[in-house]
Amino acid sequence: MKTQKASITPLQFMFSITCFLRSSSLLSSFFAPISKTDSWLVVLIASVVCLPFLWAFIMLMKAFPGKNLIEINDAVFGRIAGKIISAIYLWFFLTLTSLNLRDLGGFVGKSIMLKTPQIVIITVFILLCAWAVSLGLDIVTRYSVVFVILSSIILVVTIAATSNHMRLSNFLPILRQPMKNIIQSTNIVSTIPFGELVIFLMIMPQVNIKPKKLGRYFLPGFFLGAFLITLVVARDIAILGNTITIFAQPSFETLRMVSFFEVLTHMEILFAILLIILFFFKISLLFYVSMLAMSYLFRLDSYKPLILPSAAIIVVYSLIIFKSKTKHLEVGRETAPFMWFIFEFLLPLLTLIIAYIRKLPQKEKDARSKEAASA
Amino acid sequence: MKLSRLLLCIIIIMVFLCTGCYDIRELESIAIVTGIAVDSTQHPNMIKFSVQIAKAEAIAGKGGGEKGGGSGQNSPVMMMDATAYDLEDALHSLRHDNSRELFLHHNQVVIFGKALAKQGIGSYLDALLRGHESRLEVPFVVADGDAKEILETELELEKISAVGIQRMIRHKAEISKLFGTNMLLFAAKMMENTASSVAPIIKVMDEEKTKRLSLTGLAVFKDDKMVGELNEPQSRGFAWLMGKIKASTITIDTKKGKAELEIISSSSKIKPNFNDGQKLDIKAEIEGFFDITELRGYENIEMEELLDLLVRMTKQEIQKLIMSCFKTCQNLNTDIFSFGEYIRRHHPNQWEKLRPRWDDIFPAINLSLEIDVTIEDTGKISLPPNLKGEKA
Amino acid sequence: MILILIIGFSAMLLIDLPRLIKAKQLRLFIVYGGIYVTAFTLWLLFLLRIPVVSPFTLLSDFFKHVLNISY
Amino acid sequence: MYTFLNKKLRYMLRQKEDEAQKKQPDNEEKLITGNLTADLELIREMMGTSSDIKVHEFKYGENSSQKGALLFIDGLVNNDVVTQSILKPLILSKSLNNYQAGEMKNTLDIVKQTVIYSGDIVERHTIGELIEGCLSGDTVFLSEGFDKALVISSKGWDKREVSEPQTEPVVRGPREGFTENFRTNTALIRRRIKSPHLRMDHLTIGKKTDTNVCVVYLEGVANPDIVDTVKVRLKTISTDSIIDSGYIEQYIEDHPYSIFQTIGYSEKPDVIASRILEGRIAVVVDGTPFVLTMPMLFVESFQTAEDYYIKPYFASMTRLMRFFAFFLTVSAPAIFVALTTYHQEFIPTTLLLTIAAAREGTPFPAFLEALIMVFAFEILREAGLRLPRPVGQAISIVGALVMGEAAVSAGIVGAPMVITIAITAVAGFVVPDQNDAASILRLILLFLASVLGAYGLVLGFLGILIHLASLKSFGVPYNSSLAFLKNMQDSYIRMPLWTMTKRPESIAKGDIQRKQYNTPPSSEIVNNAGSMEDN
Repeated sequence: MKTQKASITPLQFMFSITCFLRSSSLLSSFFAPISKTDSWLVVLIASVVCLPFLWAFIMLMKAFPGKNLIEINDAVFGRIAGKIISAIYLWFFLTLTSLNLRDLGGFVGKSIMLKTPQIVIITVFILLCAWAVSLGLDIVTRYSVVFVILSSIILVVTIAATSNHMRLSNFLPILRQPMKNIIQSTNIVSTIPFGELVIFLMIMPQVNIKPKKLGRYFLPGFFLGAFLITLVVARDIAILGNTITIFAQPSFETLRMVSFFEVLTHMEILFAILLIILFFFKISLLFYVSMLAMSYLFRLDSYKPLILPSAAIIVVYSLIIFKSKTKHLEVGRETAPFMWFIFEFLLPLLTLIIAYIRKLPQKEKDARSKEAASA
Repeated sequence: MKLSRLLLCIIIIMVFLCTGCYDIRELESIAIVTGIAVDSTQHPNMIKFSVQIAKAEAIAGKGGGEKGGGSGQNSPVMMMDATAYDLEDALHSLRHDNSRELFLHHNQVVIFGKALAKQGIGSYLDALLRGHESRLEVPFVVADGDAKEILETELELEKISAVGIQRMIRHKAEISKLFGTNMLLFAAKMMENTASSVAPIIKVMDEEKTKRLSLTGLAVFKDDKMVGELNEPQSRGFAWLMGKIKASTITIDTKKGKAELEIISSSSKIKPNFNDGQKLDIKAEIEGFFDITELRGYENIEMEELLDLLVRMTKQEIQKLIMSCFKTCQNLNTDIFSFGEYIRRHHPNQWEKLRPRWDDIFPAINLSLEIDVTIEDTGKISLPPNLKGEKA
Repeated sequence: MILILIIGFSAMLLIDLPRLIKAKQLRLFIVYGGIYVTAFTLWLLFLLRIPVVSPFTLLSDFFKHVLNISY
Repeated sequence: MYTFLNKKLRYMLRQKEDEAQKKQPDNEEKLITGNLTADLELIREMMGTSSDIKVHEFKYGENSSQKGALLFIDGLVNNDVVTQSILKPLILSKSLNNYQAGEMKNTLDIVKQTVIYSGDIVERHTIGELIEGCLSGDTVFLSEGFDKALVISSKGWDKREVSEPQTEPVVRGPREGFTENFRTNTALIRRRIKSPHLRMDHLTIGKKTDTNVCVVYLEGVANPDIVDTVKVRLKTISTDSIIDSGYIEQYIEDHPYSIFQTIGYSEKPDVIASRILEGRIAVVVDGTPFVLTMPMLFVESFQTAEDYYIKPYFASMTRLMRFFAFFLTVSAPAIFVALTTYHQEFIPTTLLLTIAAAREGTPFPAFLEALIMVFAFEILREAGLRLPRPVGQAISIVGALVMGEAAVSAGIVGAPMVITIAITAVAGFVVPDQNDAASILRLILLFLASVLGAYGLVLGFLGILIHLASLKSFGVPYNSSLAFLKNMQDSYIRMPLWTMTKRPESIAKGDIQRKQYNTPPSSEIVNNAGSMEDN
């Protein structure tokens, strides 16, 4: 198997985490109706709750420098069990990609392209992602810095523009709702946007920096992303107030309220374009990670030949994954948090614990030192 | 390698070709809707949905040939209406006898007839909020009488009357933000559990030959039914109580002379005290800042004395305005001041106790006012010029 | 629609074939063939409107009804 | 399979050709025989009897006993050099007379050292070298009985003098531009960079044209392995003719299939000098004023020489404006089509009504109308360029005005469309380097916008970004500075000169330090540092 050459800079890595989180800010339609006007608080709680798990990711990475998730599974669980767990991860990555594709199709179909069927929107999009993925990780993540800066500027501009519709008293009855709602939406937030950072375990060996210092780039990227999401949700609540529960896409509704000088009023095309660009970044990163996982699972030389057929699978998978939009919402709210919780948090934690039980990091360290000595 | 690269390009182009243009809508194939009016008809649950469509060439004037004006065929707008059970059917039936597709994105105003408002407009609002093409910040007005007639009246200043109405509402809202409401605010108010909101009323004033539109007073809604009306002074009182009045003036009429004070800004703080749940009384601290814009009469009076007199009289005037508005709302049992919402937000635990009996607590609220008036500035001259000058 | 599907899949084959031959790794052939066939069958089923139960809904129903862990 | 086979076939064919050439001895390899008439006969046979080849036989030496011949091409040589400093001294030279006739053997050395007044004399043995020297403007001196010949440099054809280049007019900054003459160009560069480390490696490319090419770089600053790749690629060019540096550009560039320019070119020595100082490598080609510089970054096409000569604020503003102009020229028609046909809600109400009124009578759908206008504009631009200067200007302006006006009044095309196309056209000229790439992108985006509206436009933009990211110019990522990753000071905005202490890392290797302090000269650190050096 090809050893991964360190192809992306740490700055790119940090900002791709932020861009990844920022692009899932549209998913507020999942947890907003549940936690109503306290959604912004829920995002903060969730980012604190899943800190230990992120710490587990970093420890896993430090324990196995230069190895991605699939290789770690092989090393920790042995060949057969490792293969099975890696296969589960692969299915998880593919499902994530097709879920996000379906979200994109839904968003574009509802916001700017009413009558175009979903197949067309999704197929054209996946072709573009396939082209980007076939060129490698450096191209996929190169514009992460630009996208983050652009989206933060636009976020500040929209907050300024809609400030005349904002009423700060919308936040007020803080945490007056039953704890069950708060727990449920915290679970949703900590699995859908934040838990998906498990995919970064796959691309960590490709960052050209000593693994010890990677944590210094992983966490700030995460905090910046979490902060941006909180800002977005807070802006939606400030404007929509308690009507946030009835809107299918709250953050898109607020963007329709943006108006400058009473002339440029219907600006949601620009914001739709920005959200599509962010979606592009997220989906091509997910697609790249699933291709990488597939090529390591089947021990192939390169993943490039596999791109087109797996793109076809992802498209059809995203079309048949749910019978209807309502089913998508219902599953997303009720059962998905538990399922994803297992994939994103328990499995990596399990691998870490078993690794320490089998004292693998020490073996890894002295293997590394032997290599250094012999080189 | 060359062959496959060529093939790739052909395929990509082909894929794009077969995507085809599903969403294409040439500019000539759309009818731009600028105003919507919904009226009730004699038949109990049928509505008359009329739409104002802008005719492009007439407005652009095709080289400034004949100016808009005139109600003949070259008037810049065209009315179309349809009667149906609800909004969606109406929209579809409008499509049958219309060469172009209705384009609701640029709709400027939604007008509901008074009769329909009385029956309840919840379902029509829902259709408007759910539709993709309707905007949330579109202003929403109640017509005093027939909504279609409002849309038909020509405004000299504006070619398209709907745009004119929207500008009138925005101009009125400058006096106080409460006077203009849009879809979102109305929906938000309806979702509050002590739901009652307010919408401006528009009237057709027909002088001798021309018809004129004017925005007077506010319609009071309970849930989604219009239950009452506030005339101009009462709506001013409402704005005073909420501390959201900015621009308009107060006239003071005393024995010594008349005075016009312009309001610079106002604010109000509400202090409910619950005396454990039985009876709720609310103390409102209201603060007003004024400029003197006009003084008539007031011979031989000292400046301080004049100012004290004006302050005292303004306090009475504001007190009168607020009380009249509060009384009408209390007997309509509509909490347009959103006291309930305020208590829910700021004092959640008391709110648990009050909520079930809110309908009988609200009429029994006694409102105590504490008004503090400061006169900022007397304009360019201090005392009225009609002083004879014998005062040294 | 089936015609477009066939054109698409044959085009995919034409593009990937040279690279597959050059790679000369049997394992790659097998994996490619596997994915290719599953993709084609899934698309066919989808286009013929035959309802296919996706593993994701299967798993979520399993969680919901059997282990009844759900909100 | 098919491509693999025919590549094999071609390779075998080429091998057969090479052997054929090697077998029969080429008469270029023949050595000079002492017999003058035989040599001249051979040369005449090889070079034919074209009118400008001059062979002058004369006698020289002590009582003109020795027979010699001068061979040169009329027009290429400087006549008074040939007559005054070669022919005259040979015939009149006294130093030859006082030698005995017997020792004529080393007369060639004597002639070389003492007789001929020229600094650049070279001895040659084979006929091929003689011919090559003669064709490149030198004179060849043959003498009876010697198997060596002297090649004396006497180049002197009339050259265009250094003038302001037409393509890159500039408000402030040096105005001199390169000319077609090879030596003047290298001299112009040498005058700007007087460092001994400036290397100029000489190559000749092309079997038939034999053009002189020289690779210019700064030792210790330019990246050594990029220099090697450039030289290797230049050597492997096996074409028979190099007329302009454009040929070389297409032969050695990294991505022949890409529509973007990955090798920079310029006509102004100060631009080339500043690029060499940044660690780039310049290739000067004989016969063309356009000098190539490589590696090139995408951001370079937005930088003009002038940016560095004026204060940073205005320079940064124009730099940002250039980016916006490039964005406009690529996507303005596409945006117009997407908005008027797919998302009418974005246009404000009043504007929408005027556009609708203007488009009331036009027969074509927006996409077709845009396509017609774009092609009309391209035809006008080409006509303006190809016609002689005064006529060209008139044609393009008159054409645009008259056609635009007539089309609008006849109702074939809506007025807003004409305005959009006019904006696109003007914006196109703001970034001249990427103009051809822009016109192709314009069509692609227009097509995408008409098929998928704003969604297609977004995909088009992302496609362009991906393609830019995938490009590499000689190993240096083409678009990294626009993605905020590397050497940020000089991409979107130009930071003041005194802050740019390092050369761009992605290009230069060696000594990166361009300047010591990143504080303005007026600041105390620099002053007291200066004073320290005084005392």
